[in-house]
Amino acid sequence: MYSEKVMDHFTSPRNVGEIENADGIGEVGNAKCGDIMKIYLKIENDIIKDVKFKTFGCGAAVATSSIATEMIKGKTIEEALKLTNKAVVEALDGLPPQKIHCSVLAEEAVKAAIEDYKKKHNKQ
Amino acid sequence: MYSEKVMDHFTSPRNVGEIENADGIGEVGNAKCGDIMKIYLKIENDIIKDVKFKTFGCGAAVATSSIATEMIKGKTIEEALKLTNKAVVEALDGLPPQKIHCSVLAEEAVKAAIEDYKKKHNKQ
Amino acid sequence: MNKRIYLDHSATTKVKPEVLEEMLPVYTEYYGNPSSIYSFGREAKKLVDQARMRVAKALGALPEEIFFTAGGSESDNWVLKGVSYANKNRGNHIITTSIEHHAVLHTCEQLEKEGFEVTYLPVDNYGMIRIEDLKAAITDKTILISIMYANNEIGTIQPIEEIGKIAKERNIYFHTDAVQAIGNVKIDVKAQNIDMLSLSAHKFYGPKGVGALYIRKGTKIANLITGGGQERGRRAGTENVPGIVGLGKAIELATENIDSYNEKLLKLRTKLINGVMEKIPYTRLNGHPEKRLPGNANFCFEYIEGESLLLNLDMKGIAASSGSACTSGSLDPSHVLLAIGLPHEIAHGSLRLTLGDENTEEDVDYVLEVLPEIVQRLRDMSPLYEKVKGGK
Amino acid sequence: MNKRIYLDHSATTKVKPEVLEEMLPVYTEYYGNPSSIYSFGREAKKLVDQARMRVAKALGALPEEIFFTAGGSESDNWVLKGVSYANKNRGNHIITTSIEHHAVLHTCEQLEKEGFEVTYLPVDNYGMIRIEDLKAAITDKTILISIMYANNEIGTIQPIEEIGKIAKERNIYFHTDAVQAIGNVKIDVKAQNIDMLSLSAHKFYGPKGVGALYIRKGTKIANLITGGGQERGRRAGTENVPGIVGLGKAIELATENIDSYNEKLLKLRTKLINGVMEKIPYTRLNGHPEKRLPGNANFCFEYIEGESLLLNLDMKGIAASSGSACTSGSLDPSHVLLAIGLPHEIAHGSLRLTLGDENTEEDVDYVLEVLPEIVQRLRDMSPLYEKVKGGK
Ligand SMILES: Cc1ncc(COP(=O)(O)O)c(C=O)c1O
Ligand SMILES: Cc1ncc(COP(=O)(O)O)c(C=O)c1O
Repeated sequence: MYSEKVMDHFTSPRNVGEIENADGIGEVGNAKCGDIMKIYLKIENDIIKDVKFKTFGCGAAVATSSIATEMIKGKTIEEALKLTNKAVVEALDGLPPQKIHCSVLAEEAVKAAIEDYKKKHNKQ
Repeated sequence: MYSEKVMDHFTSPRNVGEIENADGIGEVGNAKCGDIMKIYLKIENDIIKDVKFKTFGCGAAVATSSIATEMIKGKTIEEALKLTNKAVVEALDGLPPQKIHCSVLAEEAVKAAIEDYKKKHNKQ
Repeated sequence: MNKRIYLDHSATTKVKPEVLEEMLPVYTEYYGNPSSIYSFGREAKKLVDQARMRVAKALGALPEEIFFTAGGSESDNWVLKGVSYANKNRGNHIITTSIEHHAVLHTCEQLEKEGFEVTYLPVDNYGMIRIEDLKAAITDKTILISIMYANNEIGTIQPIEEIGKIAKERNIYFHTDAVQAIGNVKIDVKAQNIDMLSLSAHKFYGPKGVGALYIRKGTKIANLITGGGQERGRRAGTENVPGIVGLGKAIELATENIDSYNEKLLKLRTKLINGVMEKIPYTRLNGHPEKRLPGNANFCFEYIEGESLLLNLDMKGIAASSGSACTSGSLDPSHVLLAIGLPHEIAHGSLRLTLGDENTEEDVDYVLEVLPEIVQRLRDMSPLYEKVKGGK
Repeated sequence: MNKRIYLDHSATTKVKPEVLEEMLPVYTEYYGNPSSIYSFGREAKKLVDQARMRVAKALGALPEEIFFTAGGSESDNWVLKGVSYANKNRGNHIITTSIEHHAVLHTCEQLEKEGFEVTYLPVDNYGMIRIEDLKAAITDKTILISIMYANNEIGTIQPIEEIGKIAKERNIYFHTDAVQAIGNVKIDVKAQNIDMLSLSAHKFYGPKGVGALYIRKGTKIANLITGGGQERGRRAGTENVPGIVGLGKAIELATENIDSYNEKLLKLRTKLINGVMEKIPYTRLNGHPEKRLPGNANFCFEYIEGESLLLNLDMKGIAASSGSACTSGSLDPSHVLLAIGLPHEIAHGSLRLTLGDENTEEDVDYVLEVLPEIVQRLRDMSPLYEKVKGGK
């Protein structure tokens, strides 16, 4: 069902956890639908210095969160905003059709966290 | 499907053949329906001295003809007229439901042959 | 993977060696078509008839009331469509429950599109229908009551005998989907006034792809699959002789051993449920505390999602199932869990463990060792759990 | 009984050892439910997908166009009802032939009762439809043409490619019941413009109780069995995994070996037909002289009845079949023999011998030794034969 890459990120998710006093936090999805992703960012000079996530959801939800955090870590927020769900799916060597929405959530969670950062720091 | 008794009468039918100058001949059924029975009687003093049959039909048709000839041989025509299809079925240890009509044919063939005898000999 | 602990017996079971043993010569020797009149066609027919007798005996039915099908889904489809179409002139109303298997529910929805009316009885928090609800739902137009014997997810067993009595009094056909019940509860279709009953061999250590429908003599029901004259003109298609033979043997074993099987499973399940409830906080047991299938344990672990749980268990060699939306491929979690009143977010975190023949105490010990860790790990990763930890 | 010569391969076949070999581990090891997400559920799913690929390859179809069923009858029922119900708005007319299998014919009769109109194309003395008849039968309301690939009694093979072309031109769905054709003729559903095709594993050395339906992508067809989401939501019911695996292996073998199989059967059949026609007077060969299934020989022996013949052959160890009324349990002989213009009394005396994998030249020699005696013996007992002997 899942690619090896997905299973790898599911079984050993990178960057799990919270960041205290995070510069930006994004939470998307809802419990009713069975998926919530929450992303914490530590940002210095518009560069993502650290990122953590917490996810309630299926294997794909965990894996997409995990790889998304890897993909934006060390990037500028400009670059991170360019992350697409397609890129996430590709980085995981594909997802089953009914799980594509998880990659969309991951993209949205990153964007929401950056949005939050911008708002808090009057960058908009 | 068939009882041993039926198979015995089918594989070694008794009294197969014709009687030349028979005193009575009965033929019932029709080729269209797949069953024809023809019974030949030799009668002396109203006693059935000899009987033969020819049958076109299924296993049950052959077996019922065979046993019916056995059951009437040596009997008076009075007695032979009392032969019922039920008695034929019982003598064969039963028949499958869709084959009961063969026993009816056997009864009818016997009656037709005796009828023919009576008509020819002005016994009616 | 070294360990492999199968805890999904409600999904399907492994064919018992005794069952396979009876099936094998059918493939290699008695391969004749049962409709043929030559000797080994008749042999095949004899085997089918023997299986029919075994099924009849297991249910308290007559052999001529048993019809073989391709499984539980076909049997359910046959009943619902067959009774509806054949009894249109008497009425167009069907009563069923909101927790039936999809083979019943989706077929009812189909019938609704065709102009039939269906009442889906609600259930209480344990998954039980209320007899008053049933009585109140019956109208002059009711032609069929279809209520499952035991639920496949939460294991709740319905008051079948009471339902049968009501159906009989009101002169309405009563069908029960007993796919999960065979081998677990004692069934007597006459004493319980059951008019039709569906079963599926692979749920009781028989082969997949074969089932049966009991139809009480005199019941008006149209055919679902038309064609050749097999099954006394009621279900066309060359008989699945090896499958039917396997079904016959499996149901014989299942009903013969029902008491010892129940005892064994109950013991294991008590240990499992007590262990889980003790070791894992924020956990609920779904289904009825007593009136449930002996091998069924169904939990909800709050703050986590079922598929993640299953994948983690699988990595530890444990095969289980969940009513989470993710496993079914739909957006909503199990209709059964919602029907017993669970909120969506809780229903997503369900786990069904169904015990069976080959399970041991060690298996349960292993689950009790592994499961709490997994749940904790997933909770630690869950944004919903933060608030709990934080004392909110 | 010492000798056993099986000459009824059109009724059913023995499962090949290679097929059974692939099925067995499915019973004992890969017994998971293909819908389950744990490892051995996924293994089972992989096996089902592999079988699907094999079927697709054998037919020139895509894997996603193959749907597993419980056999040829279910496949036929599915097509006729599914296409009719889903395309009601386009029309209510179906074209089929008078020599279809009952799974098609009886289902058509059912549909007629529901308001559909069915044209049953006549056939010529060889059992061939006439293309002009087909063309003339098509109306604006025609939604489906269902014409069997090869007939199960007389073996006649229809001009499928021509029919496909016409159906395509007129934008009408074309279904063919290929239950008898698989492994005997080369099929390419795309080249032949076939939109739907039924098959049944036990007719080509696979297991009983499993079949498939090919449905061209984009075809509008309603479900026959509703419920769980198996077969991509098109056919509910836990997959008969061992059966499906067996079907997959069997169709692979059947299509790989088609040329050598044909050659072998043709040689034996030529000998059989020539021998019978030479040795037994008042005999007719039914079906087309060339355009027929390679293993099929169908005779009428005048003045005798088929069941008696079968019983006698059975006692000599030969398994055969007949279109006589007696074997079918009905009053009329085979509708196929009547459709090719045989009078009732001749049709009653039919014998079908269908050759297969394990038959040898010796088998044919034995039949040619035994059959003439049996026919003579029955004729001697027949009141119809008297007249012939007497020169009338
Ligand atoms: C031409 C044809 N169609 C359909 C069927 C039905 O197949 P099954 O008996 O496997 O359902 C058969 C064989 O019985 C057949 O010969
Ligand atoms: C209660 C119930 N009914 C019907 C079915 C359908 O049975 P099958 O999948 O064998 O067709 C199942 C199992 O899947 C079930 O649990």
